[in-house]
Amino acid sequence: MNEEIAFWMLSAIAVLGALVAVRKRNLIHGVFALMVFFAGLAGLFLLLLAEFIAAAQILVYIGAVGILLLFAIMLTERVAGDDGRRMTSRGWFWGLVAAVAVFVVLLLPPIQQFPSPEHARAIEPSVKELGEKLMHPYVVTLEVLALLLTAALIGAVTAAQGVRMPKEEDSPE
Amino acid sequence: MSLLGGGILKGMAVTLRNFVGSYFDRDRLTTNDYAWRAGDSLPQHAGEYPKEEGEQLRDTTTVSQYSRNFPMLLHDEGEAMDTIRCVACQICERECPPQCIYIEKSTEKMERGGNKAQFYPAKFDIDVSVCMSCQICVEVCPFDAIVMNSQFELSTSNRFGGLLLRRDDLLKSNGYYHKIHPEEAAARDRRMAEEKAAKEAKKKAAAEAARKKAEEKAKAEAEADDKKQEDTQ
Amino acid sequence: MSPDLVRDILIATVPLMVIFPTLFAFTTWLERKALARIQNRIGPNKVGVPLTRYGGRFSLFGLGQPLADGIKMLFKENIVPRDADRLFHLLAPILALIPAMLVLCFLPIEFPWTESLLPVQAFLLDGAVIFFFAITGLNTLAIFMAGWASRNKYSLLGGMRAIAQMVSYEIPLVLSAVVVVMMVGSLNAAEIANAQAGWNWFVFTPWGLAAFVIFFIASLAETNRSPFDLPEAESEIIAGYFTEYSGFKFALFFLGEYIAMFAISGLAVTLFLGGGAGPGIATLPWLSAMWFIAKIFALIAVMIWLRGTLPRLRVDQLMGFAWKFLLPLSILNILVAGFAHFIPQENIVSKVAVWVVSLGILYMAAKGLNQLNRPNVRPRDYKYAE
Amino acid sequence: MTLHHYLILAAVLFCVGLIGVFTRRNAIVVLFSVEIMLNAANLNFIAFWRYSENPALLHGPLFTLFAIAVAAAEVAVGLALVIAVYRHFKTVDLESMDTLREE
Repeated sequence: MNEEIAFWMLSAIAVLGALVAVRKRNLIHGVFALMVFFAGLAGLFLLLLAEFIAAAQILVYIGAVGILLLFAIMLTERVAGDDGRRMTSRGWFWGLVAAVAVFVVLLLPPIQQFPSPEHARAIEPSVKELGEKLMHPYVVTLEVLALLLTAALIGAVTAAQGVRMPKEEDSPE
Repeated sequence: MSLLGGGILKGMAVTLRNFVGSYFDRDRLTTNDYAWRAGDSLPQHAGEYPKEEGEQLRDTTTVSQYSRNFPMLLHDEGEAMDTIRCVACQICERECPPQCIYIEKSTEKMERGGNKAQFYPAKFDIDVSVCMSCQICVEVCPFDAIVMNSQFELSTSNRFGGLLLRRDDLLKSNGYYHKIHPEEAAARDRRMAEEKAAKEAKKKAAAEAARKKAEEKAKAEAEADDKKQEDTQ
Repeated sequence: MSPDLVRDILIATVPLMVIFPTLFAFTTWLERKALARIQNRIGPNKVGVPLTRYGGRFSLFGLGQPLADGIKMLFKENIVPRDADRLFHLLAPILALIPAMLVLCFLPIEFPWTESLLPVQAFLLDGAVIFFFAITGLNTLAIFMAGWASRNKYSLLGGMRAIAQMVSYEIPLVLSAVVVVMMVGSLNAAEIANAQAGWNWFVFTPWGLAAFVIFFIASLAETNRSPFDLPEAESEIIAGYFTEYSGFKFALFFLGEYIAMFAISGLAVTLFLGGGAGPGIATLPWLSAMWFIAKIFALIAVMIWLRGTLPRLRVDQLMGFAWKFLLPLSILNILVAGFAHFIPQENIVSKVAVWVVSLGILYMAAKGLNQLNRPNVRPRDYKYAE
Repeated sequence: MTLHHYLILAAVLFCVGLIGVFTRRNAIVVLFSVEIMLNAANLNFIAFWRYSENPALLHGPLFTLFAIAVAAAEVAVGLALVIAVYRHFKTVDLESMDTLREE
């Protein structure tokens, strides 16, 4: 009973947050709606007893990705987005149709065919277990991930810094 | 090589010494409590604050660090408006750097103290929230009508008109001036008396001179008349 | 929801929401008083017990001041700038308060009435410490929201400064907590506190001492306390992100800031100062909560003391300090902790040796970093003066 | 709560993200629509793990953890690219970025 109420509330928060994030003209409002979505999802993870993932979700998505998005928006144009320009892309109607089609055609039948276990098994959530798993069978993955993050860091810095154009190229021929 | 973070520790020692010291050594305190609560246990150098609510101070010829010094209007002994010194000449209004003085001249003249009838200020406002206590108005006043006051409790809860002092707020007797700035007031009175005496003497001299001149003129005229008569003869 | 669960949740959370705001009121008074004494002033001493004579003998060192401040805040005009984003302007102070209040649940304070409510104690969550850091990070968003919604350049500057500062200092903060987590082998706050029962506090180990110092410095920056109070530097940007806030909204920001201070000090107490451990708790279990709060107040007192002592940092110094000094040191500290853990410490000689060697390594590293970061500035040549 | 609830919720969220990608023209909005889709997928992983035969293996959380890390890297690089593009075209409008070389 408790779980059901929590599920419906959290999924409503998540879906509404996502919809507002996608449709809002004001980008800052959009990012904050996105964070509401992330928070709702973190709640759902908690409900599924994946508490470390929920913490990571808040830490990474709200604490880091959200802030990064805010900085990117502040660094680019049109923060409030109230300049009357068109918000949607050219083929937005067909995009909408395609998205709904993906939902209906690709996702619904497989879900219905999937054998559904009625009850989840009782588990004892343990962060320690997760950490040991990371160290024993998945240590290579972890290292590769560390490498990936370093590469992403360097790549992001160089990409955002931009290439310094030599002065000669600016002069007209 | 100095200890890393040693500067921070040294600073913390200083503040700790001040913290503890302020409880034991009353002379450390740079501020003092309202006098009527602290009673006789005031720190020594904090004695320039009135001991009782509304009490005025002994000599504050030098500016006290606790008082606020804004101009006031002087009147001589007697009814305030009958003996006001100001004649609404508006010199101070023009000279005031922050332009915090506002004067409206009266329409009819008024005689006071046996002098020649003069105008008087129908309105004389000083916005002490603007005034910067520069004393230029005091310097320029030819009538010794405006001098500096020393006040302690100017604070008000009215943020719109509370700090705009009207003519009647500003009017203070010469006796009050003597009480708060005895030496300065005495010097000013002496100077005024001297000036007055000098003026009288000058007037007398001028009258004498005028009389003499008139006599001479009469004499000259008489002589001229005599000459004329001689010429015609 | 079953009524039992609701009751348990209320018993577990409502005391936190009563006790800490009360302590907040007391702390504002304490801070004003202590700062005043540091500057050789007297501090608030007028407002006393309500309804007694004004300035009378029941002034109790001005303990009524917080109450008077609160009433004043409540009755002040709520001003919203014309161009402000009204919704965000309203939400920001609330969002600033919620995470701060929320993380209080992760502190292992063992109030006597909570013993029967084990299932709803958030600090028994397996990842309590990581949750603490995750939720503390939400504070940045509230600050950005306030700065952006005010439509004021100073507010936005303050908000941006706050984000940059809090994101940077979160890293040394977490890395210094990692040492303790590594040693205990658990992210559970209660387990970390239990591991320090008796006098085995982690601050009494070389790596723990270093981690505690780093953690404390980073927590000062994280809660925007002096000398890291650049986001609200009044001499530079008025009041930073809450320039445009007045009345009760401002009070909420103020409350949120102080609650965050309590929370992060509480975490420092949990990680390094033994949680609720202290003399006398074996006979009187309720003393444990008292000890916990007393330790929090000891840390707060040091924060106030530092605020009265140190001048504010410059922005470049602030960032350089986080990235070029605290971050390498906290990483080195993890290594030192690992070595100290594996060297056997049976007798006093080896213990002393471990202390000397590990602190020596850390001190030399700090000294070296300090030398490296020292700006290359010669004494200035004055052309005209002298 | 059954597995189906979570799967349908994840499908709805994925679809919302897809709508964002297909219909918006601001590069940053497209980027965070992609994030919504990634998160929907993460929800699926966790739900499948919770209702699996042997949750002690922790496959779901581990994979989600890796996915979160990769997503963080992706956002960092993506936003850096958006900023680089903005510097060049002075816009983040995807439909105005229609040249491959400098004009």
